[in-house]
Amino acid sequence: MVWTRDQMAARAARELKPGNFVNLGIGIPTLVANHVPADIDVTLHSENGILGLGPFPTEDEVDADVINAGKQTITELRRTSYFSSADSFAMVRGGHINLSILGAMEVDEEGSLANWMVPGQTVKGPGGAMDLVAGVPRIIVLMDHVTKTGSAKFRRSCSLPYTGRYVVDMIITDLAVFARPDRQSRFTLMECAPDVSVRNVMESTQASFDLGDYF
Amino acid sequence: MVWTRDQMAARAARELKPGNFVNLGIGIPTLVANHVPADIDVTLHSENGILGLGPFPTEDEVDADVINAGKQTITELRRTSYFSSADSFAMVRGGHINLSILGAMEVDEEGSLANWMVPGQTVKGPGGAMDLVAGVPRIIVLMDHVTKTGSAKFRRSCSLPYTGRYVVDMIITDLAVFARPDRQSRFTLMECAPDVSVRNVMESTQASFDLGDYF
Amino acid sequence: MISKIYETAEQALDGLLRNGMSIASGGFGLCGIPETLIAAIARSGVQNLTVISNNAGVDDFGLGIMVRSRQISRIIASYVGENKEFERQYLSGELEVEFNPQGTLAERIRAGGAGIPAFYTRTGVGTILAEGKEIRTFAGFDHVMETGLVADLAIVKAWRADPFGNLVYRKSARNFNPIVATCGKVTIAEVEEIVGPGELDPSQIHTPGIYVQRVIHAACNEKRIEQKTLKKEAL
Amino acid sequence: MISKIYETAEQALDGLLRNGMSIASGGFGLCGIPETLIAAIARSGVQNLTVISNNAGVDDFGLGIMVRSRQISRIIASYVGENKEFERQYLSGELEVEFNPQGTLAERIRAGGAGIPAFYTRTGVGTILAEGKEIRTFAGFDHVMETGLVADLAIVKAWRADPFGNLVYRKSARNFNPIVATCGKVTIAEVEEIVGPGELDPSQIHTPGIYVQRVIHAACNEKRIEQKTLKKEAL
Repeated sequence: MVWTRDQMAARAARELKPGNFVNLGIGIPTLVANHVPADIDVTLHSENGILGLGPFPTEDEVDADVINAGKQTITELRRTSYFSSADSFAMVRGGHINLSILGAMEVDEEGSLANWMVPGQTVKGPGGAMDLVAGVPRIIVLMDHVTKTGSAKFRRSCSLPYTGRYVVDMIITDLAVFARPDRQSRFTLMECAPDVSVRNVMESTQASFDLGDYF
Repeated sequence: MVWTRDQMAARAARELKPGNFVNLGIGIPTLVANHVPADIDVTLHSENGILGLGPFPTEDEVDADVINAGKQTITELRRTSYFSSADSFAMVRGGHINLSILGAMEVDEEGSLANWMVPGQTVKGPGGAMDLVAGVPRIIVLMDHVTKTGSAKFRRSCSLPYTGRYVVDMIITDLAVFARPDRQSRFTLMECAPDVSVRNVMESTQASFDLGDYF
Repeated sequence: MISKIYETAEQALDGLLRNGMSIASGGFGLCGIPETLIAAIARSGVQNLTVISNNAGVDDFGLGIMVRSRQISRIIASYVGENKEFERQYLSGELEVEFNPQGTLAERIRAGGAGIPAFYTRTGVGTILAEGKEIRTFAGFDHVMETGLVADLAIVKAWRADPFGNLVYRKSARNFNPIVATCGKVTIAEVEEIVGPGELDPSQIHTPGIYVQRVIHAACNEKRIEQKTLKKEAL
Repeated sequence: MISKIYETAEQALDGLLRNGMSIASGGFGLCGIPETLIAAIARSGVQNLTVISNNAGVDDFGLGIMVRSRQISRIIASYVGENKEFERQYLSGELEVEFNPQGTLAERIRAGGAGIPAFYTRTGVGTILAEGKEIRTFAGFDHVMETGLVADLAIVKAWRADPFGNLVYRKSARNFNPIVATCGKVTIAEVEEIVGPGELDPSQIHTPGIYVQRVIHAACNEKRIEQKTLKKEAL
């Protein structure tokens, strides 16, 4: 039984530490906010210039000047601060954001990732993804284990243009969790979804990885 | 009859244009503020992070958190804004301050100036002087024509360590005014103090300069 | 006192527009964009513009209007989705796009305004956006050299201005506006509210008036929302 | 919610001080200096410090206290006048000084905090402060490469803080404080007033709490004035 998107998000939420400043990408990573344990105090960052993202607003609370980097309406918290885009990315580039959780099209076994363009398809631009993977000291990728057509997304090397090289610390998919202690190390399979075997994971993965002590 | 310090400051004040943002150095340049014509609206900049310097305070108005770059107590105006030192020098370096009027120990005929250290004497540091002369598009030097021991301060080349090279646009001394249309040109003698002859000026000047049409 | 307030966008733009010029615009998505000035520049018919902006608007709003009227020949941006006509012009080669990582774009704009011609960043190293750029190692990591950006004209949206051109932005509508304001040879701000001299707290001014030459009251203030997302309970 | 408020300077400094470390301090002259934290660091007896600060205080106040107690072995500064003991140690070679143009120092501190290892500036070109540094031409002008600065500990003085470490500075006491707050591996702020959660306007926070790990209420708040200059009529 593979993990649902909410279960993946919940697994990622377990990586949050008290006091962390966290940037959540668009898509599945956004769901992580719903799974932050009550005793873990984290502050969410949005690259358009907000620290302390609050939940989505009620109809009455909607304010066109309070949006996140996904252009979604959000709300303020008591801790919220606003600042310019330059100041926002100074936080990112300077390593002040503790953790970024983002989606990916492909990750390779060296932890390089691709998530911004597919040659031949319309290019929308990198947005803040390259800045986040280059600047944030801990990068967690949340993605489906294989593409819609069934090909492996955790690969020997990326086939798509890179967003960043050697930057991913942990990969959480619907099948499994991979992690590595530092960016020079190989990835180790840490967990599998219920009833998903190591063999299942290996068959759906192109990258080589180590098996943890658990297996 | 040589110009007094106030007359020198008044002469410099005639260079101000409506709407200018101006940085005044410590010493004689500070006096320029007293001579701004009523119909010329200028905004004074202080490198510690103020635009819109007001006059010195009354005893009741003194606020230790409202000081200029000379560490003097000053006051706010209705136009005043405060900002960080990085933002302050972004204005300077980015060429947004229109004019800087500062003192000098020496200026040479290429418009390089020295005003921050004398070898063998205690070095206090450059402060913001190097930033101002490098970043502000128009630099006016206000200085005595000769040193206390009578040697020329407008020289063929500076004997003291430079604050900046090829940066001075105008020199106002107690004897004369020199100017040049751009930083590739030679200086031209534009005015002399009353009863000061061109010969007097030449005798007190080591730099070579052109004589204006006036002479 | 010289007031920087102009009556209309046309008056504020008078004498500043010419074909082939560069224009930097504040805003993120459709949030905090200078709606009034964009519309006026579109109406002016000025051509062959290089635009510096994080986004390119949507088909019928924001910079999308100037895309549709084919006034933009080149754009320096970080993300240009949500715009079909843009896509068509881009794919057909009518519109040249220079992609930047968003933080690099922000820093390039700040650097341009701050007199810094170039700086180094790790962002983009090893990607196609660093191709052809200088790579240099600091502290054991490769960095790419990026250059400062300036524009002939900068247009920004603020919440409040005083007659000196001091600006305050509202919430996340600040985004690129404060840095864009610094990078223009001339900067025009459109604002929701003009206040009197001395009404802004000097410690709470986001953009000092030195960066702003002209100010108008915003005539368009639609503030279109791209993704109105509501609390689940409220749906 | 995790509160960043500590009771005393000693508690806030606990575990952070070690000989040979680097400390960046906010302030300009004696304005906006973290008086309480400087005094506590002086009392701690920590040695062989590298200090990053625009100035070095005066003989008996500000960083001058740590100069007098010979805790500083190296200082990166722009102006160090008004300090006789400093002068003596500097001339005798006990104290190493690295002079920076003030704007270059400010930008180096900002760059360090913003993850920029190096940038180019025209400031200082052709002077002895550019000797040994890389010179490079942009747009026809020589520029010098300057590097970012970071510190093991940053100490700043603010006016108000909330329990999240969000800071607001007061008037020209802001100066170097906001950038110094960004360059520390750990940053401690001492403030005149601690306010409750939500009491600071989110659009008016100068230093977001992400940069501030610990906050104390300032125990010393002397705010000594170096040049009390009064209106002529008032003399």
